[in-house]
Amino acid sequence: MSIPLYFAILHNKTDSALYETFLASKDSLSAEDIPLKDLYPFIANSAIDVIDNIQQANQTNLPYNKTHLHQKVQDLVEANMNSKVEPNKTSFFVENILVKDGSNKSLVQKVTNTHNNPQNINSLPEGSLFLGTIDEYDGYLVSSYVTYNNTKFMVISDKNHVMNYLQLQKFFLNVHDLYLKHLMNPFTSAKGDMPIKSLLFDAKIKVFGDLYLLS
Amino acid sequence: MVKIYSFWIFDRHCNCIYAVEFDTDKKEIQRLTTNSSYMHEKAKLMYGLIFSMSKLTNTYHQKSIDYKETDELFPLETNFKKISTGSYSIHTLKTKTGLIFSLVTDINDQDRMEIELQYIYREIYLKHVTLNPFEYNDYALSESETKGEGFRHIENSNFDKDIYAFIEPLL
Amino acid sequence: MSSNISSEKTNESSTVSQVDPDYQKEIFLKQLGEHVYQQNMKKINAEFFNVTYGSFVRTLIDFYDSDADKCNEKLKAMGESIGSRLIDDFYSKVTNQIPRCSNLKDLGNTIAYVGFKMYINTVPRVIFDETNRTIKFRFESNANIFNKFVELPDDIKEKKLYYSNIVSGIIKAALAGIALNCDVEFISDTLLDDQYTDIQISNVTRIKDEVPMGQ
Amino acid sequence: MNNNLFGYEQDQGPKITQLTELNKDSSILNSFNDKNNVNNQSGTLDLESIKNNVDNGTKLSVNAAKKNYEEGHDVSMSAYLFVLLEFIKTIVSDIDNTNHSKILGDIGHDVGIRIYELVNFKLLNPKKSMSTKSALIEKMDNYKYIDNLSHGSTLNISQVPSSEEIYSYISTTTVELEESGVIKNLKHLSFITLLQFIQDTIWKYMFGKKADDIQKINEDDSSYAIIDNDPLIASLVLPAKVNEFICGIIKGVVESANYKCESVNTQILEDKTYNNKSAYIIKLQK
Repeated sequence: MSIPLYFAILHNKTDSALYETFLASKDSLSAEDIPLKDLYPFIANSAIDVIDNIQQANQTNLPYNKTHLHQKVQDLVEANMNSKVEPNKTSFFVENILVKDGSNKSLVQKVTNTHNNPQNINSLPEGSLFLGTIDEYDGYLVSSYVTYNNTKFMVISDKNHVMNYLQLQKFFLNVHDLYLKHLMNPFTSAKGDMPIKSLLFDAKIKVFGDLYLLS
Repeated sequence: MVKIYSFWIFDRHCNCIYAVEFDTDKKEIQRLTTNSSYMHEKAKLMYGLIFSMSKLTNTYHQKSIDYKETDELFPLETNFKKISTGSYSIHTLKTKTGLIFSLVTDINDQDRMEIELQYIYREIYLKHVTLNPFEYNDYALSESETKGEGFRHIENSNFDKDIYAFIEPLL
Repeated sequence: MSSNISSEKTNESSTVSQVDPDYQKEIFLKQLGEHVYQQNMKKINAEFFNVTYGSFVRTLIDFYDSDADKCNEKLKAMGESIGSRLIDDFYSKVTNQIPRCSNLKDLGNTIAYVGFKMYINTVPRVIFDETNRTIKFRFESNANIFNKFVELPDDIKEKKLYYSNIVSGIIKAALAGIALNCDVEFISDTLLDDQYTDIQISNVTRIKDEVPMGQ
Repeated sequence: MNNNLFGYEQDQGPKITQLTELNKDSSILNSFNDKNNVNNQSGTLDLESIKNNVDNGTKLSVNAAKKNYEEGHDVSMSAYLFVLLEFIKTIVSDIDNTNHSKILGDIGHDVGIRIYELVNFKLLNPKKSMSTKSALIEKMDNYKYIDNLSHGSTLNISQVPSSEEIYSYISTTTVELEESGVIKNLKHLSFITLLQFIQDTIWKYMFGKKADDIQKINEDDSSYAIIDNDPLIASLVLPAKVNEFICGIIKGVVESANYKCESVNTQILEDKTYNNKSAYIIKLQK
């Protein structure tokens, strides 16, 4: 019984969730018994800083501070979930996250642990929308995509879910197309941080998920 | 060269909304303003003449072609382009929206001042009055100001500037 | 009636001599509309127009705190202030090639083939109802460029806001400019889940030319 | 713990949007068959047209702006001006005649946010989405979605619509990715590239011609100016008001490109040849 993927769209300024859903294939678990079901939003939010740092790293090439992320997730966990999850289980693959090597050229390295994802994108162009797998938390991989106005799309998948990057990019691209139509609607409020309530939007995301990620 | 004596604009409420008279030898200009009663009188006379002439031309026009009663929504009508008397001639252009532009010039065999009037309508009037949302488009604001009783005029300095700039070389 | 522009075109269609004059006039109007649009009108991006109009309408709706009737009236009033100016702009751009309208059908065709084409580059279908003398302009679903990205929120949809009601005001005032008094209103709108967007002109009457006092 | 750090209240966790059970909800039926629903329009993003407009890169003079847009993708300038000037007049006289500049700026901001995302996405040039109406879509028009799942009890919130028709209908309206698989149109990493993007692509998208110049105003590179010799829509009656609207657009674009912008204001420059030459000065927050 595979664990369904968690997909979220997070607003650019307030980081509040515009849209969240689980993408499940036929044989996956049903909603109640997804382990750590209510931890997903926290993982998504904690990965936001990784994305911001990746973006800033390209522009102002600050040395990326790994411990900062580790500390942050720990605070999250202590603040709300102290009973369910042991914080020290967080393991961060160094090569997972942007590394600044000796020479000042910032090396954008996104090699994820090879055995799990056969197709690894070793160097994405700077400023690319698709950020690949940017974070790993206790067996869950966070892959992400950023639109031009910094709205973040995130997919949290289980470790043993084989992620094909080309399909993932197609999924994100179609979601970007849908999000654009939502944004272009004049009745979407200027701040644009109200959750997306359109049922058709929801149906289409699920079909794209099934089409690209699960098959 | 043609000599221009005066330039008039009438709207479809028979009001004169703009008039200017050129004294060619003294090169000084008199413009229709609210208090210049002399110009008001002249405007009434001018409109009376244009109105009766166009009614006359309509009757003759209807005689010329066997005018069968067409759809009463779209009556067949035409308008005169030029009347000349011994010493001067009046050129007019009536737009479909009922605006009448007319120039009073000295007697000349040059054919109608159609192009000049079209230019004034299409370039100057359109730019400064029609497309300017802060300018009236209908100068009769109430019922009492229609049928020739109106008193409002185009008070737009750019409009004056362009009209003089256009007519100055023709003086 | 034929002028230099379409002289060569009319001889082609004159070979099809048995075509009734009405249809021939329609072809001429169609060509005239396209010709005037290509030659005499400066162009701007349709989506830019659409987005600008959308943002302004939303501000209007916020100002009237989504009272649909007030918005409909306000849009119509603004349309009327535009229409009375637009008719002058129309005749100055069309110069003297426009054939004379001899009946209501001609009027409908002129507005559709020349008026709409010149200004918003779309040609609606004209439905002329002989008995009760009404003209209806029918826009297919995405032909009406105003509602390209628009999806009305539910509360406004129930209150029947006609999003592009400014057009009805424009037509009404433009016809008043050429001494034709009429009622123009939206019969249906695709944004309100109808099949087509229909604008109807009804009970057209002639405005008597004014006669100076004492005549 | 203030909540803006995480964007949500600490104790409740992030607001979870209510997850819809796709099959149970009957109102999905009409929105599915409703061809006018904005999400259904497959061909709305006409990716081709603006793409080759932007690519042909010919130096356009003002009156050459006529030829820039293709059939169906442009409207007449006077229609735009009529609507714009009328709305400005309504805002100035009816809605709020004290801070109407702020309102115009906000509306421009609204437009700027949308334009920045739209133009960039068009330049992302994924293969053109399926816009030709295929037989299948025709069939969809009169397809009545038979709701035979309503009796199913399992609360499987992420069950994909099982009916084959809807599934294939949606899968035909997807946006295809270039074979190369790497996304080409990248984000703007430095403010200069963004400025060039505004001068070139955004201006061409809006006015059919490039802006004439960009200048850095002071050394600590915190304020720049975009110079337009003959701004297309400001040249008529109300250059100041229309420029306020354009400033709003620029502010919207700069802010949605994730740069903090203090203010964008405009200045009409005296010039012998151009009487409406205006500079749009962008001040970034330090």
